[in-house]
Amino acid sequence: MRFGVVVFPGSNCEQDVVHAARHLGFEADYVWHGDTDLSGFDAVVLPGGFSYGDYLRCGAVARFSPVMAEVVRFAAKGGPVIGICNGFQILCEAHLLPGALLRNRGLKFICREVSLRVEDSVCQWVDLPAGSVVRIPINHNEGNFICDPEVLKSLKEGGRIVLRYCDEDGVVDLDAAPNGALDAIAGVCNETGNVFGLMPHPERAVDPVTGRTDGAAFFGAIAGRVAALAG
Amino acid sequence: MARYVVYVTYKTGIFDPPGATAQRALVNMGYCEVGDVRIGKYITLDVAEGTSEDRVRAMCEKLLANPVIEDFRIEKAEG
Amino acid sequence: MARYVVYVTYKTGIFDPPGATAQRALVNMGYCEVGDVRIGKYITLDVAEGTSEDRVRAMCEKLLANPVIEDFRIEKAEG
Amino acid sequence: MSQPLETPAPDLSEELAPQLAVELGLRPDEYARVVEVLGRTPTVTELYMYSLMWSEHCSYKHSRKALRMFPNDGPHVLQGPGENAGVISVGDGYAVAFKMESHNHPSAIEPYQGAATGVGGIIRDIFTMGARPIASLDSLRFGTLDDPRQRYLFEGAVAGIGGYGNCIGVPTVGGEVYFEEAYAGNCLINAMSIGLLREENLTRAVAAGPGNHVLLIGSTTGRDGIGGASVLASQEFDEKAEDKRPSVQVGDPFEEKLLIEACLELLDKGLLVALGDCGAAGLTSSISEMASRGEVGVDIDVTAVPQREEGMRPFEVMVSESQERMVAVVTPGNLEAAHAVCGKWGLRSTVIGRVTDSGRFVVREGDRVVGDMPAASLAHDAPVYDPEMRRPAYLDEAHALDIGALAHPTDQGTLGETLLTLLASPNICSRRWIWEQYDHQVRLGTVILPGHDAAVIRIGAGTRGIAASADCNGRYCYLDPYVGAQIAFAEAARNVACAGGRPAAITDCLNFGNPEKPEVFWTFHEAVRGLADACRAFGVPVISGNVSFYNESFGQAIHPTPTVGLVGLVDDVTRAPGMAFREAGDVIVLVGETGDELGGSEYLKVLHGLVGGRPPSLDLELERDVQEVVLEAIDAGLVRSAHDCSEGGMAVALAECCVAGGIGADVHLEGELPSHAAMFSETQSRVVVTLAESDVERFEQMCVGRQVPYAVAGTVGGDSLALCGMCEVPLPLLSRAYEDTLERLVHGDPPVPEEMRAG
Ligand SMILES: Nc1ncnc2c1ncn2[C@@H]1O[C@H](COP(=O)(O)OP(=O)(O)O)[C@@H](O)[C@H]1O
Ligand SMILES: [Mg+2]
Repeated sequence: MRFGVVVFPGSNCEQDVVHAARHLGFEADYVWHGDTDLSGFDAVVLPGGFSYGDYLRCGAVARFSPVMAEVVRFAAKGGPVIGICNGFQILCEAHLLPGALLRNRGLKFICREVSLRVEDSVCQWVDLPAGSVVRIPINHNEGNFICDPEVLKSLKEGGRIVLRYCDEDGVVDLDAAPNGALDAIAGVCNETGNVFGLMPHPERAVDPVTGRTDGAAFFGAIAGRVAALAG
Repeated sequence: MARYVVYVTYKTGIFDPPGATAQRALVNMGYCEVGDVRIGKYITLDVAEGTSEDRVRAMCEKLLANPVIEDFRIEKAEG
Repeated sequence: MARYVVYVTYKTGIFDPPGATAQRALVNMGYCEVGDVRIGKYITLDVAEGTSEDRVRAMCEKLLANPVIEDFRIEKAEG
Repeated sequence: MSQPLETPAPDLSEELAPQLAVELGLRPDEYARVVEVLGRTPTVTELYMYSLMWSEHCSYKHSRKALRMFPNDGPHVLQGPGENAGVISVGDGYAVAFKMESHNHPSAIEPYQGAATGVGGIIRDIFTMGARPIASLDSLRFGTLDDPRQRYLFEGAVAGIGGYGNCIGVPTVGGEVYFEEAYAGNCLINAMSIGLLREENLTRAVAAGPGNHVLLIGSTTGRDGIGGASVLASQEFDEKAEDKRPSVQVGDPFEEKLLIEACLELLDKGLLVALGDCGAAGLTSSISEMASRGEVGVDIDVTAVPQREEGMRPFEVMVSESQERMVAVVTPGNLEAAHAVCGKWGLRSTVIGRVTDSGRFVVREGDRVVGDMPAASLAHDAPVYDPEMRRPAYLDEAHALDIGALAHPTDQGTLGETLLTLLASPNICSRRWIWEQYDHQVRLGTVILPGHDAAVIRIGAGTRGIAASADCNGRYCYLDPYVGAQIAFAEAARNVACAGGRPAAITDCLNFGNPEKPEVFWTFHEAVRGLADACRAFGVPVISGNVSFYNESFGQAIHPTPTVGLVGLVDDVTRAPGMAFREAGDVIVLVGETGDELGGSEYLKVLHGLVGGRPPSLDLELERDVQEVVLEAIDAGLVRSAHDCSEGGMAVALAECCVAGGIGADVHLEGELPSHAAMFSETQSRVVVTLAESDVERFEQMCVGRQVPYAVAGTVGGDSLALCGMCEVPLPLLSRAYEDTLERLVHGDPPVPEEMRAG
């Protein structure tokens, strides 16, 4: 299993993702935003950070990096793509995922571990039973997910809402997301479930020395999926 | 050099956190007459003489505005 | 309800990183005709009929603009 | 000193020059010295360059002598003061570089940008040494939060520190903040940064090799911050501050992030002879310091410098404090490759001059020479003063306060309420509201997060790490700068010890008023003496630091605030206990002994509105032994939790352990002291430790072995904090008082109404 972790100017979690993947026994290497070759990678990660300073709009400039055209092709062929935090914002700007991420409701950056409820979804990056609760840190200023009502409807019907913010017991208050996200949505995927965007940082919850390990499941799920396909 | 001015605003129905917070702050400061506050972008572009408005529109659609949440308006500034 | 429009821009000489970044991005995207880009705020304020421009100016000085680094201009919107 | 090659065309009359000199902050005698050094009337460019380089901020002319009291050497020290940052070895071939710096005056004008550019500046000092920044801390002081202006400064500064640090991917893992009237007119924003490097990659800003290129990397040069060094940082603050607004600088963290990556890659590939950052006094300071350290000359052409604005004069280019710029020295052979690395990261890189063997700093505009000075004279010939000092009269008055004569709570009800009042004091309550706005986890190294005594950061893949804490109680320093400074050191060391760290070295940021006032300078001298003695007693060197004088407004000086930033070495980060009580049944041992020491206490301030008496005394040997016991026990794997006792006393320390652990405790505070003293006295050298019952005996032996007083005082458990015979307070009340206060004080914002949301 080999993860390709894209490095945009201003990315700052790429080393963390590579460390986490390798810690879990997978291969992981960097992909420069100017490169256009994703061959040899089983999954692509758009890591967190502040690509192009998050100036203008988060992800707005990174979306035009040469590598993104290739990421679009990779995703179209069913290749697994995950966008974490800034990566999620880039996927939305690139229209690989619906909606957009606005300033947090309180206008404050939030770095905190949160509880997330795994929803019943088609997402290939998750193999935890629906309803399970994971604890993973969030770390963003623009995680306030929004989309228009029709899109929300299609997300619900298509099983494309992957994670929701909840309390320790897994209870979701649709209006109580720490960042104000619509329907407390923390992560969504595309129709086919191979493209996944989430605000929380699974790579920060992998190594027991620095806290919990709930984030490992996402790396494991997709690796299992890839191995299965490889037969 | 010619100058274009681009106004980028949230689509109606899109919640604008900075605007909402500014509105609350103003009311708390005693400006109770304030209703809705919306905060958009005011972008000035200096471009080579003869750059067409269509070029500028393309820049807006591609980069300066996000059609999912934003509308934009272009004006040619008087030189 | 009456509407005022406020334009907030960086004072001249104040560096505008977002503007500079947008400029570079546009050039990289092939819009080589783009020179300077500055990004300011475009604020629409809905206020009770009869609110004076002076009140609005006070709101700008106190909250909507940062007089240390920003200038602002107020316009009364028609309608 | 070789003769000038070309003398610049004079552009100042002998009458005008001295006047401009005064305007720029040079004293008449200093101006005379410039004329003497040059052997002629200086040009405008030269005068600007000297006035900045010889300003207090750049030359340390008032503090230099006193700073010689600090010990600078130690077994781990690879680089002491004098470079952009100090460096110590931490084992396995790793080293850490760290330094603390103030950005007080810019922040008082524009808190967000002032604090943000403060972080940017200290970060550049770190990667200039070849180190990758891995952690930051911030030490903040404001007036009290009932004043809207203070709330604005506080919110803005925190947002700025987060906005910058979060963007460049350096975790902000700790710090401190106090709210005190003394800082109302002059907030303090001190930022500390820590970087990691391989020992062999240690780089110094020493120019060499006549014929080599001087390369400017990063942002364009504008008029921002012109004269910042002298005008902003070296003059008292008063109504004139308003006029100084234009010199505010806007930070560009994205450019800085690219600079970090590009510079570390350049150094990694061995493409640079030297690297320096543009801080105060911009190109002038970075280039003159590099040149004089290397005993070479430089020849700079201002027209080669990429400029942000039209028609900038040569002096403006030379002293501009535009942010996010680095200066490198590159051999002709490596120039191509260096440009390539910068280009890859989307950074400008421009040759703006070359190294010469003349020892002179030549500035030209095209082929016109506008300045020609001995490079060393800018960097090192600034006058050194021996300011007059006088013990301030206020001290006797303050010490005379008879605390015993005050009305103190005695019954359980009021003692409990007093505990809650103290927990909710802005100087004690949880700082969660601050550090949740900071990315404190990026880089996956943060083992002990903010909220405990010291942050612990893992180094490399193993279990090795460092612990860091920034501390200073300005009230103690106001009442006794000598003892106060020692306590700042002791508390930082104690915080680090509670996290399993052995103190290795410190940096400092000495914030004081106007040194030309004998009373102010006395407090400065006493503080330096105290800090130096404490460092010696612990065998801990000072490897870097910063002095910020003229922290006054309308003639009123701040409390003397010698902030200490201490870094300790942790052998096994997995043993770092943290302060949270863990399991019911764990035994609580109080290490150290409580005295009746309420002078300068938070209790005295909050309950009686008084700042007076004498600060707690400090026995450095006892302090060291207490910390040794704690460290020995942590190394032995005995310690379940450890928390040092500071502001608010033992009752507050115990409450903090309960709140952090979400569990109560039953404690008996023995001794003859009256309840309020037993609970709230701020006696030093005390630590709250919890252990499994089976380990208590071993721990007691460790205490006895070092003759450290201790008391087995109670057990963890239940849902309230019960202080036998004094008070019992339910956990939820403790939590609410401790957790919610800061956010409530800053903005009791109502939640956003439903109808304002999308969908
Ligand atoms: N300005 C700040 N920025 C980041 N963390 C802070 C700040 N102020 C306090 N903290 C964190 O809050 C916790 C408590 O701070 P403090 O009361 O100063 O601890 P102590 O009394 O042990 O020095 C520490 O972990 C500290 O790092
Ligand atoms: Mg402590």
